[in-house]
Amino acid sequence: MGGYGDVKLLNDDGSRLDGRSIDESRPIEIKAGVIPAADGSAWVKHGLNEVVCAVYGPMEAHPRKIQLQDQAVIDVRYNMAPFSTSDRIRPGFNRRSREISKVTAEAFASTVMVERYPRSKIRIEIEILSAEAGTRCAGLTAASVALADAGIPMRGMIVGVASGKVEDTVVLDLDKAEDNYGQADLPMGIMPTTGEIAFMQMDGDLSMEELQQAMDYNFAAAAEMHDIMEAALRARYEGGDE
Amino acid sequence: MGGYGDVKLLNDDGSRLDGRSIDESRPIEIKAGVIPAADGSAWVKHGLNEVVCAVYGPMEAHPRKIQLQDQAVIDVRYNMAPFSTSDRIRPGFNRRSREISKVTAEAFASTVMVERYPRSKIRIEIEILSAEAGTRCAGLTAASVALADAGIPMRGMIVGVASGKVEDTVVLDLDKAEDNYGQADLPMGIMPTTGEIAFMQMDGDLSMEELQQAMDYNFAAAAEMHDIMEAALRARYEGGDE
Amino acid sequence: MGGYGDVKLLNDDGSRLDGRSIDESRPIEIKAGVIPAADGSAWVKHGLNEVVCAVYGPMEAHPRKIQLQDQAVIDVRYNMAPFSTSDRIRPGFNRRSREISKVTAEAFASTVMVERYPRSKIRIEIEILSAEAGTRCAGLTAASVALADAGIPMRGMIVGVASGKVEDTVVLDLDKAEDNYGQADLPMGIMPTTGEIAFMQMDGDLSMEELQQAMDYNFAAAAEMHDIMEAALRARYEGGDE
Amino acid sequence: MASQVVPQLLRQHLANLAADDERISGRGQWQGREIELEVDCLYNADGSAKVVWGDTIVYVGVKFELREPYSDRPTSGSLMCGAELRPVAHRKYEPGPPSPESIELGRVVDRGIRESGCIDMDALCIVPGESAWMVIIDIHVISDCGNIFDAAGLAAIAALRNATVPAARYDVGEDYKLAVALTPIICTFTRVGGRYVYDADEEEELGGAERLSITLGDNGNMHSMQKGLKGTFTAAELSEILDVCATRCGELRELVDSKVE
Amino acid sequence: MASQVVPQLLRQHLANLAADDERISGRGQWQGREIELEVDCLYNADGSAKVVWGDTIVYVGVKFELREPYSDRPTSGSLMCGAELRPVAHRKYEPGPPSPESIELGRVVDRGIRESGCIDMDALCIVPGESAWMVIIDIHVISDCGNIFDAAGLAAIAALRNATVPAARYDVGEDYKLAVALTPIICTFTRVGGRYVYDADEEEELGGAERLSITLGDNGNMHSMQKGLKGTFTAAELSEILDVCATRCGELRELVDSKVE
Amino acid sequence: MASQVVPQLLRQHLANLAADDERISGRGQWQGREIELEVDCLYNADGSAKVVWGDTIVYVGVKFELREPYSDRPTSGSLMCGAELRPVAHRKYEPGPPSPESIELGRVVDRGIRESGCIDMDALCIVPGESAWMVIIDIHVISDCGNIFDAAGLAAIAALRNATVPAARYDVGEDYKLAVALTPIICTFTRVGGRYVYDADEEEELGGAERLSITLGDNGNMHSMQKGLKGTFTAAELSEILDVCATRCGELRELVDSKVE
Repeated sequence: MGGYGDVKLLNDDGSRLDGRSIDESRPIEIKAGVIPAADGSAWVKHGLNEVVCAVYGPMEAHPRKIQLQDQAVIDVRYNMAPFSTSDRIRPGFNRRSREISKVTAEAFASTVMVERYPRSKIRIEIEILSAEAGTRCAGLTAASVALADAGIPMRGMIVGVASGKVEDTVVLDLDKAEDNYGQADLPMGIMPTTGEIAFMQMDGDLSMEELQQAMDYNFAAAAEMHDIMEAALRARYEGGDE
Repeated sequence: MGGYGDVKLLNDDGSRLDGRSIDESRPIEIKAGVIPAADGSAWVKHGLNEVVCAVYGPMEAHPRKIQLQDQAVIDVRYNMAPFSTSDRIRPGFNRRSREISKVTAEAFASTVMVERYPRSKIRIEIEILSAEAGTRCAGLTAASVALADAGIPMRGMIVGVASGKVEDTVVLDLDKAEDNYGQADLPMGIMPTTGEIAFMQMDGDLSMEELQQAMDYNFAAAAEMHDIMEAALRARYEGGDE
Repeated sequence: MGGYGDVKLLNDDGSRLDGRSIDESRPIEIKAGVIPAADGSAWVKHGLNEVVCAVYGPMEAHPRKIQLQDQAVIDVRYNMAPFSTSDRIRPGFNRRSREISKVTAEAFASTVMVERYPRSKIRIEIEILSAEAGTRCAGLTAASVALADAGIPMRGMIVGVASGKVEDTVVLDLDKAEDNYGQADLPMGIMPTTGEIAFMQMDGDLSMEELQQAMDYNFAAAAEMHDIMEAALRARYEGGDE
Repeated sequence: MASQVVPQLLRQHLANLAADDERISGRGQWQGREIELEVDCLYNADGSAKVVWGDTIVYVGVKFELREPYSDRPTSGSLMCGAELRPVAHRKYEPGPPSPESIELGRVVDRGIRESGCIDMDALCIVPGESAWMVIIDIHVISDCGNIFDAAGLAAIAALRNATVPAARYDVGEDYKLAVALTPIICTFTRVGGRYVYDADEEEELGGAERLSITLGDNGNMHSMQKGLKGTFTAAELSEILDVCATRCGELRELVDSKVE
Repeated sequence: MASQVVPQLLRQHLANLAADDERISGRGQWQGREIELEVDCLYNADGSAKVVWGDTIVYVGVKFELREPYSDRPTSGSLMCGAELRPVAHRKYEPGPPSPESIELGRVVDRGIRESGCIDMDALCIVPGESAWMVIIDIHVISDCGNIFDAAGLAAIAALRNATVPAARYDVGEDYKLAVALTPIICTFTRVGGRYVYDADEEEELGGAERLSITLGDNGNMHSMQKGLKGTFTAAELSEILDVCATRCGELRELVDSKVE
Repeated sequence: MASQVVPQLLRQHLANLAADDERISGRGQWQGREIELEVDCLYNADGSAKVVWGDTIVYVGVKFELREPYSDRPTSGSLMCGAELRPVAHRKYEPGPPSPESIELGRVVDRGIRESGCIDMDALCIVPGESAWMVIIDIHVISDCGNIFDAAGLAAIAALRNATVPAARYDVGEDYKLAVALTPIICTFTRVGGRYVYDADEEEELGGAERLSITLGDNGNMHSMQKGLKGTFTAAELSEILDVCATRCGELRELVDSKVE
């Protein structure tokens, strides 16, 4: 969070620079089954973010030392393509990507029925093609749809949503400018079917009341997005690739 | 290929800057059995290039996941010594060396009787001591002699040869200046005993007719060099190290 | 060894800049059993050097290819914390640390009764928290105490000691200034109980006579420090952590 | 293959204890372990702290380097916080490049400090566009017996508040104390035996589930949150934790205050 | 140990089909798959293209950076082309440093573009010896169902021809279209069932042998050739392939022309 | 698991031979193998040497680069010496990052040369604080049949004494011979069959124990010592070795002298 007070992020009428209201998401498009080589896949366009996800498995876990006797290992790679940001990103090791991969894997280990696949591995490959604030959430959403597309049983689909704070106002779904110059960001991975939270990070400055407001926005947005995810899966199995 | 038109590479009488005619190789010297620690080895001096190659194996392939059930793995490392070029090369990872190693390994996988050694590995270690244009070809030649010196059965010896284009003229065996300022380079790995091509790369600009001319030069040069390679192997087994 | 002749390192009365006599060590403090997570551990403060060492094992050696059929593998990591020196050290690969780790491991492979633990591994983790000349010796001393604290049988404890040369005079236990501007350094790992030398490096300029003097200092200092090490181990088992 | 037998038995044991509102250590649900905090304890660091938190031991050293400012913030210094979970700290750690665990630790502590605004980045600038201080916080875990996040976070802010800017070493004036206006504190809660507890120890972590780490600032606002490990939680559970968190953070802030001037 | 059973059965099947002049997909010997080419499809890239080639999908993004020219070519910009075969694209790919396969892909596409002379390197120089544009082509394979060389090569030249030099972002003037004078096209042939076919699919690659990739320029001249994988060929076989190659390259060049202005 | 059977039998055999004051090669206890030294043998190196030491072969190439001096020694050039034990040299070597063995080799040779003072570092400075020569010594072992330390050390000092500073290539004047005032020589002794021998060969190293490497300068003073591998020694054993060492170093110094200028 930059938190630079001198950048104006809300219009005088309380709307946001891009015209959205404070509890309005950027437009979302989702497709399932976009990667023929994969066992399951999804494509998510969320505002200017563009993410694809492939799922492979369950497959035998290699090497054997990573195997778990009573459950599957969830192996996530969140990766930003070199051309996904304004300044090119050098391919390879990256601390931020490693951290997001870790907590994303832990989120799905909590919702995938891993106990059905002892000693095996499920690979979730999240590729960020275009990054404009909110890619970790778009990745969570894409991975849920890709897992469903792969037919892997889950207790529910995790939906990636975020709220934040700009000019002392809690708003839903920060865009790039709001992320750069805002005061807080709260990305969450919510299972709307159970109300559980499987993923949470937060940074910035947020009072307890603001946190409550941000969580309310997130839960409401997650429920809406869950419908879009289901529609994408229905479209995949009923009506072909579109 | 630099392709800088303003560097003169041919004399007025059609000969080359170093006095060679357009279809003449640089001088070549070859010795077999130069590395006592190895199962087979060779040394090639081709113009100012100097290359040694050691062969180890067949040996058990490790780790097991690289083993092939019905054939040997050919493992090639083409490496330039730090002092082999005008500007020192930092040891370690290098994209060019990786690519040459890969296509060289694939060339020898095509000619070594790998099906005789299931689950095993044959290591070919090509070390460039001095590099002045043409080291991948000198490496192919050295590796063939080293494999023969190690007694590893092959369908034939691959001979590394190259032709290129300078001042719109096809010439055999580019030297450093011709490589830097010429218009095309066509390195090949030819088995003169069968007429097969096991290795081919090309870059620059070459018409279909020029390609034909360059290949003709390469086949003729390969046949000549094959004799020198056989002589080196005979010298090794008949008359000691010289 | 810097060997800069223009830095004065001895006072007119023959004493050293910090007041020590030429055959006097810096103050030493040793504690055993300082790391609860470890099987054995020690803390050494030697002058301004501060070192901790943890020992883990004997444990099964992994991966299997590092196992030795008839003895334990001694695995040492000598590591300088990023904040241990005046200029911060970047974490990660470091040629000096690798070399010290190697020769330290070889020293303990000579004194630990490795033949009692075939196929196993003993890990010795030396962490330098503060470095002011002499850390490899402090590490040897700490590792011996940590091994004893872990109950691992040894033919004797290695004591790390060093002498050097400043202003053409052999002195015991160089401090930072003496190390930077002195003429020679002779770190040794001595087993006072047997008189054996298990570790030795030397650099600088030393005549045969000076070497003899430096070794005499080292042997005497090792005997004294051995008593301190034994006292630390007694304190650990008799009187709790102090 | 990683053995799951011990953790399964342990998990059952922890669940039985939790049903009786007990913990394996005898502590209460929200009770932490004994803590020793020492500052100015590393000779070559510009600021330092050592935390002994039960059997967990963490050193933090702060160093300063002069750097050219980032081109998009020419009048600001910068902050870097990294952690090393080296093999010294536990049998389970292996040598090699930074593990995801160590990266997460460093980044969570980093965010709590950075987002609290406790350091005025603009005050670290010497010559705009040319040179500014980079504050480097290195977390060095020496013994991991549980809850390294809180031990590292405590040591980090204490080391910062202990830090002296080494201006003389870099020939840019006289040394002076780093101004640290605030004291962000991190508290970690772990699901053990089905319910959350504060300050899980080694066995509770081994048999436990997800972890929630929260950094609170002096004004009681949140500066970072992080959910880690396998498991989920509800909004109601988070609320309960946040109440406890405020109390624990206050106590730890007092401990820091008592040790640095 | 890598299982060789499936490939052996597959090889036999492919040989039987080849004997009848058939392919597993029903295509003719020199017939390619359906291709969709889209340009300007990546928001943050300075030039971009997406190729859907049968079931193979490749994105290419072009970015520009200002660099000091190499000391031996002070008046020239530079070109870099790399490929990532990441685990997203196929079950067979593993994470880690660039594999020999990805290095070969990047370098073969690089040579075809570089040697065609389609970009005037001297026009990329801003101040001789001080700053010049580096054109960076990143190949990102999303789905590998065969013939990624041709899909990547097509996407790369299309992305280049779509590229805008971001001069404004670097404060060196106004943005302008990158001048790309020529359209080098790569075609790949694979020995399947003993004979060469154009555009091998996933199964044909699995049961096939060596691969020949050829880049032809607008004037029909070769700019790069590469033989990869186990297997050998004869001069006569190369001649036959080159004839087909010219036709296929022409068609693909028309496709690119139809998509960029 | 690494097989220990062969070395055990070998160790017994070596002990039996030692009891009779014999060696497996028939050499005397302090007798070295045949040595061939060639200088100026690598076309692109600025200084070079090849040593054939029995069946061990080592090349050393010296290169120069212009660098900014280190800030704490603004008027000095620098020296770097590294070794590569690549898979070419023996079946036992594997590809990958530098092994501890290769690091030790490079550093031991480096210390012997550096500490002897044979190169005047201040004479390598061109413009104080701006540019100075870095002398880079690359040790390339081609065949390891024992005692690579001595072969590498010999080749390194010979290559240095053969070196020409490439001032013309860097546009800083005319080329000139590097001034190398002294000739430090390294001698290595290995415990074989319970006693020390000079210049162990491949089998003696395989069945032997610790190694002592000593570098002596022209004046007979020690410049570096290194004990490597498993085993211990006594002060008395070191004394005996040092006597032999002085003789061997003198012979090798004469060999170098006979080959350069």
